[in-house]
Amino acid sequence: MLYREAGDFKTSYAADGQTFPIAFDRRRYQAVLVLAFGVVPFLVNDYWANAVLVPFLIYAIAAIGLNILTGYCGQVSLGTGGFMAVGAYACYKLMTAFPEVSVLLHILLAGTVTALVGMLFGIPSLRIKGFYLAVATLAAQFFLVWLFNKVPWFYNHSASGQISAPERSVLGLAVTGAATAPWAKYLVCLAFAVGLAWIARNLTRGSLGRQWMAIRDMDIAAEIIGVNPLRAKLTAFAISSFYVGVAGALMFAVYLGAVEVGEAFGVNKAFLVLFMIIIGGLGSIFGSFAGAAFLVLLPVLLKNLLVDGLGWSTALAAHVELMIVGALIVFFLVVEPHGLAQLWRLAKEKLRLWPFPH
Amino acid sequence: MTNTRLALSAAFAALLAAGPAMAELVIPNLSYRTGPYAPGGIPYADGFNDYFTLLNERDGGIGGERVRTIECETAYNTEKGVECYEATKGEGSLVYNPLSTGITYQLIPRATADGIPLYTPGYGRTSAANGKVFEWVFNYPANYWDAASVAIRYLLDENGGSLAGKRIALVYHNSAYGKEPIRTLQELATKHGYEFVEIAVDHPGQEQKSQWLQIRQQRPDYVLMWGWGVMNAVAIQEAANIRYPMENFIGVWWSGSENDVLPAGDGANGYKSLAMHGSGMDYPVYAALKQHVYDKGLASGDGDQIGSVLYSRGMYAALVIAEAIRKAQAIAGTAQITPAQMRDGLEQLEITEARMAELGLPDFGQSFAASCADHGGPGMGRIQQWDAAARRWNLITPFIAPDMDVLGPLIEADSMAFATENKIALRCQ
Amino acid sequence: MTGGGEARPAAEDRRIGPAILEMRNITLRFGGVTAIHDISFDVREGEIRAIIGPNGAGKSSMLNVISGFYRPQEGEVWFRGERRRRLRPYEVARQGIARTFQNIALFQGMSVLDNIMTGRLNLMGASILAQALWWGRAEREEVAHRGKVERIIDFLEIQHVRKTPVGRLPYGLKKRVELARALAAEPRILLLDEPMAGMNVEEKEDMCRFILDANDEFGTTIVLIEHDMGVVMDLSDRVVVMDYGRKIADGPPETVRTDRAVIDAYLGVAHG
Amino acid sequence: MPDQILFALEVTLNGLMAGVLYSLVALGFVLIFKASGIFNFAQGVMALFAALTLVGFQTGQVPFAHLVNVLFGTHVEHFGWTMPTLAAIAATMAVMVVMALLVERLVLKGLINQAPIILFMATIGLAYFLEGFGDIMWGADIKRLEVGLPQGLSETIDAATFAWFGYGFFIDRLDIVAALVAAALVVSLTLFSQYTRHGRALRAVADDHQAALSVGISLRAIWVLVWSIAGFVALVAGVMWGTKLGVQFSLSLIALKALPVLMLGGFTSIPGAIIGGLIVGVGEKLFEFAVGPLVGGATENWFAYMLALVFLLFRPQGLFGERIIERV
Repeated sequence: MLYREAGDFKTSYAADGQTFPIAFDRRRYQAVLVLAFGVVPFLVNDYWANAVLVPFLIYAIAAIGLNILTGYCGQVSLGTGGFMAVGAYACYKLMTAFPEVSVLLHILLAGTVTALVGMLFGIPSLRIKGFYLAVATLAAQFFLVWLFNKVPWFYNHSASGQISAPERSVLGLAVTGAATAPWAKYLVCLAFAVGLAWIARNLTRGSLGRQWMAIRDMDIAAEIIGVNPLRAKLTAFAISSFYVGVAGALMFAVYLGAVEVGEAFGVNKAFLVLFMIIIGGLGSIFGSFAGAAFLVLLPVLLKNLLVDGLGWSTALAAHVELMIVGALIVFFLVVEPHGLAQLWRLAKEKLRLWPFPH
Repeated sequence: MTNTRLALSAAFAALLAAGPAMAELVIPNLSYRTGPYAPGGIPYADGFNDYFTLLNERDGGIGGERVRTIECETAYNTEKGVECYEATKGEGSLVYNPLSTGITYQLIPRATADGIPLYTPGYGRTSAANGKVFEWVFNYPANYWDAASVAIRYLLDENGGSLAGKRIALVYHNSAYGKEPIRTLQELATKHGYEFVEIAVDHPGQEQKSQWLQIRQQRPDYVLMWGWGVMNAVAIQEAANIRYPMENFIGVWWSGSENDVLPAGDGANGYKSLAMHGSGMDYPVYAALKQHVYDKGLASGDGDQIGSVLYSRGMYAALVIAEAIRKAQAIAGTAQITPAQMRDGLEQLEITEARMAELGLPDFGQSFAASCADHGGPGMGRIQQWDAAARRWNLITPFIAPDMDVLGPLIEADSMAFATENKIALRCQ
Repeated sequence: MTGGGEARPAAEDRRIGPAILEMRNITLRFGGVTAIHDISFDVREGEIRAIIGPNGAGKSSMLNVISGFYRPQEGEVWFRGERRRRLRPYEVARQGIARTFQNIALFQGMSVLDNIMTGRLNLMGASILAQALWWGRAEREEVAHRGKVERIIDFLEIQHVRKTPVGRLPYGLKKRVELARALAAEPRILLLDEPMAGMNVEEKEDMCRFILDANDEFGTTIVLIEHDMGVVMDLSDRVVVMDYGRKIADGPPETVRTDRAVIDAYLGVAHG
Repeated sequence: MPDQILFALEVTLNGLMAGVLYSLVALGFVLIFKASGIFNFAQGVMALFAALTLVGFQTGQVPFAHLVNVLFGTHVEHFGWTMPTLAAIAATMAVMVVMALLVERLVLKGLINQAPIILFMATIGLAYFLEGFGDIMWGADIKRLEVGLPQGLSETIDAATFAWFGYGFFIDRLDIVAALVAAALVVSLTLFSQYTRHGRALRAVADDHQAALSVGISLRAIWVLVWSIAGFVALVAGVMWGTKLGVQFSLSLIALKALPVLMLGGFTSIPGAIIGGLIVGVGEKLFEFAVGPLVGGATENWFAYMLALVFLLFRPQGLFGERIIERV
């Protein structure tokens, strides 16, 4: 038996409410963490860090953020790109205004600024629901992008409106700028991703998480049994935006190093992150990671398979990729609305019985 | 541990990319054949590829080494650009030409840290022309600020040396790229006394009615355009619609391709744009291309872009790179050069009219010679005009030099700010 | 289950206290339609109060007025001796009025346990930061409330489905979970909207038992809407009868049962 | 009259015209939403796909030429014939009907009774798929669409307004055609839904799915029908916009211009789509005219959304949408 829960009895409610109630799961996650923190940093090279792992971790943070709002609280947002831009520009302004303060603090503060902006744009959710709200969040997307493009203060009056991350270090190690070692980038993003995932898990299993899910599943009933919709929705917008803002700040400062708002944080980013949580699984932290991994790796793998492997033209491969991503979205919504996370659960149920299915 | 690590790395590498092949000159081609800017990316990439194919087929490569171009699709997207860069740099890539100002800004610090040159002709970061600060970046023969200045020089010539009292509008792509010329045009406005009006068009720019009504109402004497993608075609169409005199409408060289004028049909007749090179099929090189590339079925893409403006530009970029490789091989004394040797080649490159004629492109581009401090070239540009009936661009001026009195200090200021911010020690002192 | 025909002893029962909720001259209109027309009645602490009437009589609307979901155009709601301001539904819930719904309104995406835990939201008060870090009050609170909820789970005999997503439960169990969620809030008043609709006899008997036990054991005041006259008469202390938005009778079951207007409304005037 | 007022008037007129073009796209959304409760995000890509197909047929392009060439090492590009415009339009329409059938079979059938927001996300997936599919089928390069529509300044209006005000107004002839086409489209859609059997079935479905099913209307057939009609509307919008912009990727982004129109007009109302379009068109043009120069311009991308957002705060169902009555 590869996976078992029999004999894993709980003697207290605290033990039953923990993150991984099944001992096997717990050990497996511990092993993943040991691997991620202890082994991978010694293996990563530039390509793996810059093209795969760092974007994966950053998108995972953004996906957790959007999942809190959409997967847990049921409010679909297409403003993710705009909120990431808030995080990036807040981070840039803080980095250049207070160079002596640690950049890690700046990233967290950038998240906080984004949380405030997110709350502001969350206010309409009290009146506007469903895809009306989804479309309304596009207002935030387009307005924010325009704002960062138009107001020179945000990009410190640079000639082109590009913002570039200056070099900053933590404990003497560069974490932003060109001189950053790939493993340092990876570790910074990993630490944020793991910490934020843990917090998201705590929030979603507690009283606040239940309020969000109640609003998601039946907002009127939720209000009648005592959920304050204003508080539930605004906390979801705030916390979700915090995550998205941190992801935006990391994307700017650690991953890309230089961004231009319209290109890096356009409406496509909102769709991409939305796709991640649909494919990964709405309302699942693990799903956010799975979806991010899937959509970061898929283009890379397809490119390697079709262009390098089969010798197709890059254009054809890119078009096939669009088709595959689109078809997968439809596939998951039709066949498995709970995404990769659900497939994983099903796989575990199979394993639980294996090799004795009866 | 070391063994495991090596094994794992090898496995990763094998999974993601074919192993580096030896004895080749590797030139990555970061292109975009998808997305909103594909119509511009496709001909450029084709021209770039075809020229190297020509060298391989006709000459057996450069200095006896075959050139391998690795095409990587960026979709004009910075993240994909980073992926492409990281995926190809391990292959021994000699120089990057990403055809995107956004990706260029990304790659400047990375490529500098990795010691791989960037070549961004006519786009990218303008102040990289200052080789004292930007050791690894080259943007000769001309850049955005040059273009702005050349356009104004041309208008000065047209107006007997004075633009005082004239109103000049800039219709620009509301992005880093589109904003590039603004500061230059403002400076020149102070110098020459024209009134400068900025008119922004947001990406992608398929709806510009407001902007052109504004132009119709304010009646600027001249309209300059910094556009890319669908924005160009729409602007030219709208200008034709409002009967704006086309000969007073001048685009930058990225707003001067067939894609931009053809949709407007006859309305586009007389539209002008800057050019940093010639276009069309009237060059001897095309006979060679036909013989060695097209007739062998080796053409890149669909093979239907040959001779177009952006195809010519891609080919021109490839040509400059090829010449720099030759130079680098000569300096290093070996055919199999490294990126650092490539950089030396780029820095000491000299292209003369005689050499251009030898390469089958007489009267195509400007002569220039790079140096340690000068990575930007003379920055000259010509004006070309669209003949809708003949469906061709006609060059109507010789090369015009930019106003270095104005540009010099701007480039100095911007590059020095970058040097201070990034604590770069000046070279070539 | 109490015996078949006889009504429960009413007002003289010591468990029943003074009026806790008073509806005074409530009128509710939707556009041109008047759903509730000038109705007044009260609910006494500890009693089981039923609202009955034919379809479309305005029973559910009345319940919605009590829980603050509908705002009546006229009339006042008095709760615990005070006139209630215009409250949002969640504020009403916070004052101690919990309810179930006619068409089950469970949270489909959550487990039985989590559904019931939502009932206790207003009794929990850990800060967001404490919850985020799962530290201090948040963890203690979660464990303490889980204990309370387990008692309710035992009481309603749904231990075996504790961790099942509610979407997978059969109808009867869903109704029970909904009752559990309402009870978990430890309400002063529990509003039940057709708790036995669509159940078979066995399920109905179970549900009756739970309602009576809840009333006995937790002393919860209950207002229930029901279609089934027999069940209502067995369960309730006093009954309000509505028809076409008007109150046509109010009193103990035995009185209401013989009321002329009630018989007319239920059987149709022609037969009367 | 002072210049500024004349200018504003001209801007307003042009805004109305631009609004009509937005309405054309919005109409497709409304049709599908009414009949199936689906917010079809793919409408913009459908317009692109229709226009690509039309040009492809007109010029005799070989579909999937790239793929075929890669897989079989051939060099096919063109059939070597050109198709007359009307025949090409008919052929394109046939392709759109096939697409409607496939969408029903492969997507909608599996999503019956899902939450509207799930359906919405599915159509985003569909949009991506169709975009890649269209590119593979016809290639991503810019194509010129030529169906003989007039373009450019209308001399008549210019001359007439010049005679009245001393300032000739600019109105694009293509916009006038678009307005006429939009009007014709609305009238014919209204006639269709009022006076034909299918039209009545369509309205029945829009009113009440269950009831329509119980009287023997096949929901699936209706969906195919309505997606086909939306395909036709997409074709019309694609032709109008394609004539203006050339046929290329950016065409699909016009969907983003139609969304605020829908929010204003309500998702269920054809007049709402028209009036919403006009409001958005006039609003954004006037805003850009009056406020744009003060804030640096390029306000049009977000202004319509902000307008719709503020509007929705006061009227969540839009201008003509059905009032939302909440029940428990």
